[in-house]
Amino acid sequence: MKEKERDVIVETVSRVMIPFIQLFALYVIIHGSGGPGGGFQGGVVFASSFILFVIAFDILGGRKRFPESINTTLSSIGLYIYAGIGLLAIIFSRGMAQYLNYGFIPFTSHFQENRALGMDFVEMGIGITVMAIIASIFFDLAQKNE
Amino acid sequence: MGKEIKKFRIITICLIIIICTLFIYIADDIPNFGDPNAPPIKFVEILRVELNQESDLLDQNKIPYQLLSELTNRGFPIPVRIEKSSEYKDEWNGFIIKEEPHYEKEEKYYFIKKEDSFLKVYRYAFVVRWIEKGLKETAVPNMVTYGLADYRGYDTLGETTVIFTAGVSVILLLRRKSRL
Amino acid sequence: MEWFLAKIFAKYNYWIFIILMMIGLYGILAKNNLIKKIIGLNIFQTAIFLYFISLGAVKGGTAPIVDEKIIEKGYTYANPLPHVLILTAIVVSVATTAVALSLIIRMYQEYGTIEESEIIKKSTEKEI
Amino acid sequence: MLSFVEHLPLLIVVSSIISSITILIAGWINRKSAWYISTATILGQFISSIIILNHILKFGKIHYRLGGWVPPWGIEYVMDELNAYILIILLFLALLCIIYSKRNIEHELPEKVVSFYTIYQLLITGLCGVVVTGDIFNMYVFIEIFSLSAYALIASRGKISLRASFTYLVLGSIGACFFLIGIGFLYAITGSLNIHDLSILLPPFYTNRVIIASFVFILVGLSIKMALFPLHTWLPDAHAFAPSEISAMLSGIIIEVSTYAFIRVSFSVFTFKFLKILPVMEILSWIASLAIIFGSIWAISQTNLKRMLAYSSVANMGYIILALSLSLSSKTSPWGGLTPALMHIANHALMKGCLFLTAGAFIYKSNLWFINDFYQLGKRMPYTSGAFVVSAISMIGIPPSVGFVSKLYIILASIEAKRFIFVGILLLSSLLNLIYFWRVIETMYMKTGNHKGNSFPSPFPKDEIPIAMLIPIWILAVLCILMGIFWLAKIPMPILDRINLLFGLSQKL
Repeated sequence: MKEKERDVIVETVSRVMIPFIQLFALYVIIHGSGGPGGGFQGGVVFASSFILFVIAFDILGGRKRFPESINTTLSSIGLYIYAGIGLLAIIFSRGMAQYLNYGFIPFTSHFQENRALGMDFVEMGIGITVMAIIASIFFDLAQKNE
Repeated sequence: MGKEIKKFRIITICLIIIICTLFIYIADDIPNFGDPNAPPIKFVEILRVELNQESDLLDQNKIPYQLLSELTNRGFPIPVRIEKSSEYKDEWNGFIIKEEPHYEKEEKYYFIKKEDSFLKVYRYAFVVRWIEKGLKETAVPNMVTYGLADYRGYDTLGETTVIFTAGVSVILLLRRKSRL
Repeated sequence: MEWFLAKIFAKYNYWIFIILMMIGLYGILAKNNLIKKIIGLNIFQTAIFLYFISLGAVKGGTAPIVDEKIIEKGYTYANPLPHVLILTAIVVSVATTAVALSLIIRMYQEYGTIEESEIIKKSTEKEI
Repeated sequence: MLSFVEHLPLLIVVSSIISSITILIAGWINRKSAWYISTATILGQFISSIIILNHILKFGKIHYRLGGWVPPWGIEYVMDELNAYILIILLFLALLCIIYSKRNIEHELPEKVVSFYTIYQLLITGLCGVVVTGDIFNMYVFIEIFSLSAYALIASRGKISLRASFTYLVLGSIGACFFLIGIGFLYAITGSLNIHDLSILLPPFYTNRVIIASFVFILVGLSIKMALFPLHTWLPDAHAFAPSEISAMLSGIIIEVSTYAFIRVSFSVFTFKFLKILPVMEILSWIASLAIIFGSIWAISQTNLKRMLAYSSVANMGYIILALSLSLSSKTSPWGGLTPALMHIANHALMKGCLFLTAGAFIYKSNLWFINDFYQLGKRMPYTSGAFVVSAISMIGIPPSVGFVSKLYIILASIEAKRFIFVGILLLSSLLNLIYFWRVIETMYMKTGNHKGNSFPSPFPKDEIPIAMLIPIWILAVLCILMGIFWLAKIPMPILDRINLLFGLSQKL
């Protein structure tokens, strides 16, 4: 296979950009409750940093940075967090509360604060899953398999 | 092959014309966009009765018997309390009882209004509570976030499952050398 | 004429929704190229999203984030519910697109083409 | 205080989601664990669905408010007799299919076992979610979950099934989008998404054009999903070239759950008063009879067994829709209301499940796809062929099989409605069924070789499929006869009567 042509400008710019994109993605996920933002948006922004990496460098290097095992685990962990937080509400209230009733999870002593915190965790779960799945879909679509 | 595609295109255009006619036919009944009193945003009219002597009970914040029986006939919950919404106009808010631990027992549900010899009863859209009380009830200022993760949190669980399904589907279809 | 114009301009989101939807439907059903079909499907779904979002619009409404100062100035909020629903529907459409693209890639590996008529010709030759 | 049973409808769905994630991670460590986790989950779901039905029959509906929000403000689960009935059929067939799939998938897709079972579990999640939900947008989300997983599962064998799956994907997405437009119109007029809430808000708007249009869109969208006659074009290929257990699930459950969604929307949201205003049922009955005739005729012209069964599914959807369209005619008779339709949903799941699984068994053992190659199968695979004959007999409608009972009830219902032409159509379709199934049975038992002159040396080598595949096939075959006797003895009738009462289609009790 012909060696890939390297472009110094693209590589340098993406080297500088990628950490900031990821930081911004984390900001969007965590800031979801206070302003515009949320799990999906942040997750997709985070995944776009991988896509930028693959475009600037190459796909095998990208796969090495974000290996399949970690990808699979992360995509499951997000859903575990979401479904698990819902179940925690049932467990902590001993069957009193319904599923996803975050208020009954004793993060703090205040019912409404519990709801806010539960939502933050859920958003994080969504963010992790969306990030991992979008990256996984991208790697699978982009990878050539003979 | 070209003939077949042409035939198919003609069928498609016919289909599109049929659907377009349907859309144009219903265009008049589509509520105006941007109207602050439209059913999705404020309230929907559920019934109207003619004004009679009984209607004066409303001024003492009591519900006319006729209204009550009509509402129960239709299967709506019974209003427990009525309150005048503004001092000058003939408008009232009806409240119903709901069971939610840690929250107020009563919730704004009906909107009753005297309008040209009719007594009209409206039902508040459920978004009204989201907008008015969301911050107090969930301690989160972003309405879309608390709508997404709390009031309709279960949809979002389904949505996350959808994208998980897509990811695993792509793995099933495309990934060759994998342990999965 | 005036009546006609009023009718069109009063609900212009609705007309745009119909036009976009029909473009999408034509793309899905009449195009021979599979990628173009998927593009048509995306246009079709986007049209529906636009319709939902315009249901949520309120004249003079601001972004649905609670802020005391905005209320004091006399503004109202846009309806947050369509945003919630459409966020869900967008993710669904992304997921559908991903699965469709992976199917197209597999078909390209199998038959060496993404024109539907050729795929039908080639696949009937060697059934199963 | 909520009792444990009230949490069960939710736990059925959520445990399924959690199990699918667990399969992915556990399968990464050990591939063989995938099947065990999936089977255990579905078994648990099946048992809890029986507990739910028992609870509903004793204490009435279950309302479950997700997140603690009271219905118009949040999402609600409503379990009544109809949900529980469909849920039991669904999980029963899913359980048998997964038992069957252990050996079959190891044979057909040896490298993709883990992702196959993950998506299979997600398919069950979507189906259960559609069935238990009480919120119309939530229904859309879960319809998308099961459709997406069905696309992937159909395509998993590669080659021609890719094209079938792509056609299904495009048409299915259009269907789901039409459903979404219908929801959008309902929401624009009423401002609500809850099914019960919509049903009480809608009556003043019955003549509103937007509401009628929304019903039309939902009807068209769901009839793509349930493969009603002119919109069935995705079905034959998808059913024929999917792995056999998925064909059984597609034919027995997936199109039935779409039918359930249609029943739920038309009878719970719009109610029968609305359906009487429009000539919907009249049109549906004619479409259904066209589906019966054309489905049967196309089935006769097929040479591929699974394709033949797929066209037979089109005809059977015709039966269900015909029974649905006759549901408004009588309120007092035992075959009035939804009884024949719901009966045929269960019966079709049993018969088609059995037939597709046996077709899969022929493919598993000696890669037999075409009916002409089936010579001497009766001696080579006696037990499998026996099960095929039993279920074919019930498809034709010989008493006391399940096919006979549902045909009898539909005929009685059409006599009650004074629509005698449908009686003729049903009898004609029985005849056509006889023709196309007799062809298969004849080749299996009487022919000694095919037209090319190939034949097996005698004595014939006996070559039976593994016992783990044979058990589900025979359970279904035995149930094809047993359930017929149960129906004739009217044992499950109280459930159906209560469903009719629920929708105001019966005056009993």
